[in-house]
Amino acid sequence: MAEASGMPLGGVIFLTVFLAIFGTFLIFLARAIGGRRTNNSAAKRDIYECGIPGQDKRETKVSVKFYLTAILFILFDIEIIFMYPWAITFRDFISSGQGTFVFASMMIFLAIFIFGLFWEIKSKALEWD
Amino acid sequence: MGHDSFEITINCIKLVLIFLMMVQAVPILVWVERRGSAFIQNRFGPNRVGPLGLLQLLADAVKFLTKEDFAPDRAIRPLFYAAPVFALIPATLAFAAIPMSVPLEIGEYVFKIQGYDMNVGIVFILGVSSLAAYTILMAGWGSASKFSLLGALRASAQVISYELALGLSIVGVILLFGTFNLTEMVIAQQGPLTFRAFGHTISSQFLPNWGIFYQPLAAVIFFAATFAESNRLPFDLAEGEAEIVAGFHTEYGGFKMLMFFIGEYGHMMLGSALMIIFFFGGYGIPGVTVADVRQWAAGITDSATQISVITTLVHFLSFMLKFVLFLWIFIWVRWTLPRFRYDQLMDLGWKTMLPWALGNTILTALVIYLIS
Amino acid sequence: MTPDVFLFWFLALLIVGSGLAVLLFTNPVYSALSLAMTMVGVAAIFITLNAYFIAGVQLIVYAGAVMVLFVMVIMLFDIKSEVQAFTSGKISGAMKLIAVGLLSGLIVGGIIMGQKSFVGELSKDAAAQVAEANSAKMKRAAGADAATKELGVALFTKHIFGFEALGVLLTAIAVGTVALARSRGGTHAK
Amino acid sequence: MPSSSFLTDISLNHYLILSSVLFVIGMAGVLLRRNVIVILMSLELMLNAVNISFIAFSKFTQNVDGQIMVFFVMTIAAAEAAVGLALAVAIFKRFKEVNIKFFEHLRG
Amino acid sequence: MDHSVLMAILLLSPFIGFLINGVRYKQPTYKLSGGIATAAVFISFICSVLLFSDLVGLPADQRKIHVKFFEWLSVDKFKVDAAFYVDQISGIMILIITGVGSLIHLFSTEYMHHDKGVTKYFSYLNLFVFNMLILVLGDSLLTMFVGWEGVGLCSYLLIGFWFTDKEKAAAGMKAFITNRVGDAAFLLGMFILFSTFGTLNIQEINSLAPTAVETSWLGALTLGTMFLFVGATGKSAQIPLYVWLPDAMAGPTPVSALIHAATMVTAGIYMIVRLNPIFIVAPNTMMVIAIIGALTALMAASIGITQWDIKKVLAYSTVSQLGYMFLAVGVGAFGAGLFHVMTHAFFKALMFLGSGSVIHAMHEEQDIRKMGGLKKYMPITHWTFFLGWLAIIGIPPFAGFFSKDEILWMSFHSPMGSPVLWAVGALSAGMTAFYMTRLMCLTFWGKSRVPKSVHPHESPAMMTIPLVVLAFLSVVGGWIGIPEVIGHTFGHIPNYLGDWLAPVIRPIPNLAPADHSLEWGLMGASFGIASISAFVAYHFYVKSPEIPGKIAASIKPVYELVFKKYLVDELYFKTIINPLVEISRKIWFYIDVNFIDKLTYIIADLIKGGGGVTRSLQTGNVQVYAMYIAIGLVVALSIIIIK
Repeated sequence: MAEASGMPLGGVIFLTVFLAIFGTFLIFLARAIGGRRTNNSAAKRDIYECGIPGQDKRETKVSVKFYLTAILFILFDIEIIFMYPWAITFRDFISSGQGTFVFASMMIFLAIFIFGLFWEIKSKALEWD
Repeated sequence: MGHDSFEITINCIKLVLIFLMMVQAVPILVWVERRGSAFIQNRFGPNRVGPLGLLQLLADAVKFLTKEDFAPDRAIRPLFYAAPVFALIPATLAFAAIPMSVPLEIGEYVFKIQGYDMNVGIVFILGVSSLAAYTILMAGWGSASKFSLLGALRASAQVISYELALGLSIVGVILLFGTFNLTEMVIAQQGPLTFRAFGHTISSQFLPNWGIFYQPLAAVIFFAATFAESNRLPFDLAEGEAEIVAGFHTEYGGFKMLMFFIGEYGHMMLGSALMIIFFFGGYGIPGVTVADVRQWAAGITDSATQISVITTLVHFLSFMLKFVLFLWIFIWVRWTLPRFRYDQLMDLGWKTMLPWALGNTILTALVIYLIS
Repeated sequence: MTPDVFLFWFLALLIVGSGLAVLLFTNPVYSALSLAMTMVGVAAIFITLNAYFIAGVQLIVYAGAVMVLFVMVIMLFDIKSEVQAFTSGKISGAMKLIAVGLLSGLIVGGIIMGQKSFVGELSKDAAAQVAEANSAKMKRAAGADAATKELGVALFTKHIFGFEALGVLLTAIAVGTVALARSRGGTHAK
Repeated sequence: MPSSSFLTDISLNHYLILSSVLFVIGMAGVLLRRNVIVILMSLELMLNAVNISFIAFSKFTQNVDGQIMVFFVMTIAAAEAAVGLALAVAIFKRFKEVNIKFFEHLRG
Repeated sequence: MDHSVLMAILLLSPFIGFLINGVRYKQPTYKLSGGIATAAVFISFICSVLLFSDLVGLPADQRKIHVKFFEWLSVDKFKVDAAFYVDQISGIMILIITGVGSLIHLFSTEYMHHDKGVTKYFSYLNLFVFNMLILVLGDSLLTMFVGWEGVGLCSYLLIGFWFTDKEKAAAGMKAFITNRVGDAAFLLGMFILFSTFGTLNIQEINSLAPTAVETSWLGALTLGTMFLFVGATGKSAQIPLYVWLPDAMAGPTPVSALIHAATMVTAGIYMIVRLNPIFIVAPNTMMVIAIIGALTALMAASIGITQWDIKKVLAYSTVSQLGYMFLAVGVGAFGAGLFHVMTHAFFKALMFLGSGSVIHAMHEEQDIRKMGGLKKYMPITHWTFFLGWLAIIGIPPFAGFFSKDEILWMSFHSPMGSPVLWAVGALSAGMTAFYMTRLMCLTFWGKSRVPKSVHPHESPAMMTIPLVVLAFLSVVGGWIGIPEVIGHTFGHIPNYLGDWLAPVIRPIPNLAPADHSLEWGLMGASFGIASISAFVAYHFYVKSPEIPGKIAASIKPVYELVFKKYLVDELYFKTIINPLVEISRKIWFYIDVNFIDKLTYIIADLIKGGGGVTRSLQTGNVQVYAMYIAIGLVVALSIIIIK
């Protein structure tokens, strides 16, 4: 394995581990310093609500839109990711004379992308109310 | 991680330093935010503790530390406690990949003024910062409160929606520079503004060669999307007080809350730093190249090490100046614009910014294709 | 022990550990979070294999999008931890376990002992390959993202058809999932 | 076999074994778990395992095709997850059930 | 412009048209849809002309424009590119497809205007053109096969376009299934060629083709070409797979003109011409092709005499003319075959469109017994049809004469031909003249038998313009291939087509020098046969219309046989379909009901007795199925490792 590969990755892992330990340490520190108060009533330990008994999340109805948005996000995100290698090589392709072909193929891809996007907009999949 | 133990140690220290810098910036930013908002709204703000209220920072820290550590009974404890710890990670990891100055050369060692040089800089940063959604979801789910859950779902839906526009606006930037590497982008932006088209070269004497002049639309979209990514006003629907109390950190208090704050401000700093690197020349100084600075430094001292130190310091200063300016813009916008409604937010992201970013990409590609 | 070797073992342990956690946690939320951790570990493994761009894509697509979707769905529909997370049939369960065990043994054994196979051939002179790889990398060290560019060139010349086809596929799925998510149950109402 | 060189010389085999172990874990998940969503997650695990070996081969043979294949696999996997989850959610919304055993009733 | 760009536009323009119309398939806007579709094909036509003119500009031995878009498949040594090339053969074909195609699109715009599915119709039509272009231009057999299947699909969709009518839907199905048989053979031929040459690239196959003649019946080349020819009989409606074409007339008339007369059905001939170097060295295949072609020509022509449906007559005429083309390629006259493809495209498209115009005027009436005397109502249609008639029966100097005569001459003169083949060809030429004249007389001339309720009228300009253009082409189309003997007599007019095709067509081995007086004689004979039968037909159907009935009555059994199309459909039902159904039913009854069912009852009882142990294997449980996969994997892996 090459040195070059280890170096940034090692840094990332070091930083991650450091942050995890540091964060945990902070949590424990705050616990130790903050301590516990004597008032330990059930009302205090309940989840937040404005005066009435706290409602658990289980009774909450959530719009299905959130999950639909997530699905659409995945699909469009991948299409965008596909543009990255294209964007980085586009100039190389132009200088090697294949610019027209690569440009055209990406435009076809984008046309499909735009079609999908406008279909979603038209079908009101992205309407929030 | 390096060639020998000395370098490894220095690199580790560097990483910790970057993190501490971020952590230290947070109280300062909080103070600036409070004073700034007071200034904008014609109030006083915190001015009792210390000169200009500067010691308020310390007082706040002490107050956070001494708060009771509290978790609701119904909370799912592992998630509830892990969420704030995880909140630190994505922003810090991403921020550590930002080049903040020219590399420092001491003897045979070369130290980059950045945590690590990922050669696919942008992709790495996008990837890491997309992990921030977990923090939000963990906090929202772990709190077992409906406000938290709603806030978390809102926030994550918002973050991922704007990630599309963000990612797409960067495509134009990548097309422009032809690289993923942030340092190379900064280097490409040195010197005077130069347009090359059809074999002609048009050069401007007083404008720097910054990305903003090539990609103004991408800059606007990118900047707006970073606001949404860091859940700042006008896009802070995740914690719209009137609707869902405080969003996913409704149940959090004390130091855990502060850690969320660090994460949030970390995103803000990351946004500002990326903005500078993509569109405002990074650590470069307008009108002067790195070589110019090095020459100037050589006029002051003979030692190669000192020259390098001076050059690095000057550029670091330039970076910090721009950085602070953008952080101020973040704060300024927060206290100037009202909050969006949720459907407006989603409409803006999906139906306005995404198509415009797409158009920008096509236009950029077309122009590059036509002029070369 | 060089840092690279340390990294590999660290990541391998992380991946296998969190992979097992996916399997063993009875609460789907923890399963999903462990899977996200596995994905991040796999991304790191990709970096040790010099596939930087793919690692980034792994982070963005898998860890940042697909797993977020999973977590979101689990949270949105409040899918609780199960009383009986594993299949109950004694015989079929045993058969499944045996199949899994045998398969793992066979694959690992096959890899280690497969001297004649392609894998064996490849791993025998792996050292030479690595040397060659390193020399090749030295050559293209000029540009920081030469490897990514190589990927881009291959994607847009050799694999252009797959690329366009995937574009169509993604759009089709975007349309299809919206239709699915909208459906209010089938025609056979119960 | 397991020797000091096994621990210190990371070769293609190491990556392949890692990949196969992960693959088998994923398969065990598919075979043994009951929750449809966990099964889908296990499928993702298997795909990831395969990706590791693709990338490992790509590196050890110096051929970028493996990486492109992984790119494609990721795309397909994401698409599969989207559709799979949409189906699971559609069924869940209708019958409040995610147990794979229940899905038997959906035939015919 | 760059060739790759031209090629891309040429191919993609109809495809984009298909997408646009396909997306808005419910709109009833016939002008817009037709406009889009016609424009799409017309753009292709312009590209074809540009490519063709570039081709002309190249030196004769390098006339080839090859464009590779991307690598499609690559499995070890098996490599297929998405690459296309224009050479002398495909150059002519793309001109025909896009030129005649755009005329037919134009015609359809008016013809289909009151149909609700008009947009869908045009999207299919554009898809057809796209697939046809792929078929014609593809540089490997596999690419060609993609187009081959694509046109089959479009043909199916368009034949069954009015699928609410059960009969029409069935006709589409019949065409599809009959074509499947041919396609299977095509695939087999492809496999054999691949295992022989190790490539599917047409140019490589052609350059690898041996020069030595293969005399064995079971040689790889003979078998491969034979299978390819069977594939061609499916697509090009030859014995024994011709039965679908007459039924295919269920589709809209312009479709019949485009797909079932001008372009798709000639794909088989085109394929053989393109692969001529390997066909020419397989004389056994060539012999079979020639015989099948001649027989088809004769048989279809005789059926054509008895039909009363205007489109059916034209359909059998098409089958017969296709038989001619196969006769031509079978005797090695590939150029003549291609020439006839071209002229036939002109006059047959013209006649189909003319019949469409008539049908349109007659309010969907197709029976020629209810027509007659339409000449005065529809002058333009009549005159253009008249020119087409002259072309098809082979009156000089109309297009059909030259191509048909060259085929007849070659079938006599070529070492692979024989006087018998010539005689059969000439006889069917006479029949062609007879039934075409009959059609002419019954439709346009003589007394009007039009029902009172119908008021025929000339069609609008959008329909007549294509007719006029095609009529013009039917007149002059033959002049590019004037045979040497005539050209020699009338002051050295060169045979443009022959010279043009010379570099890509392998010459017939051992071809004797032509005997001019003999050629003149045969030409005269065939012309004489044609004009006599035309005259006879005119006499029968205009002067004394009672004679045909008498003749038919006097040879009733034969007439009935011919009228019922030699009972081929019935024969197929009797010998293939019914026995199959019967056998399946028997199998079902004896094996399934009496044996397997009983057995399963026993097994079921056993299972019940044995408890839930084995029952768990038979649930619809996905995981159990996954387990089977895993066990299969285990077994497969152990086999590999043990080995």
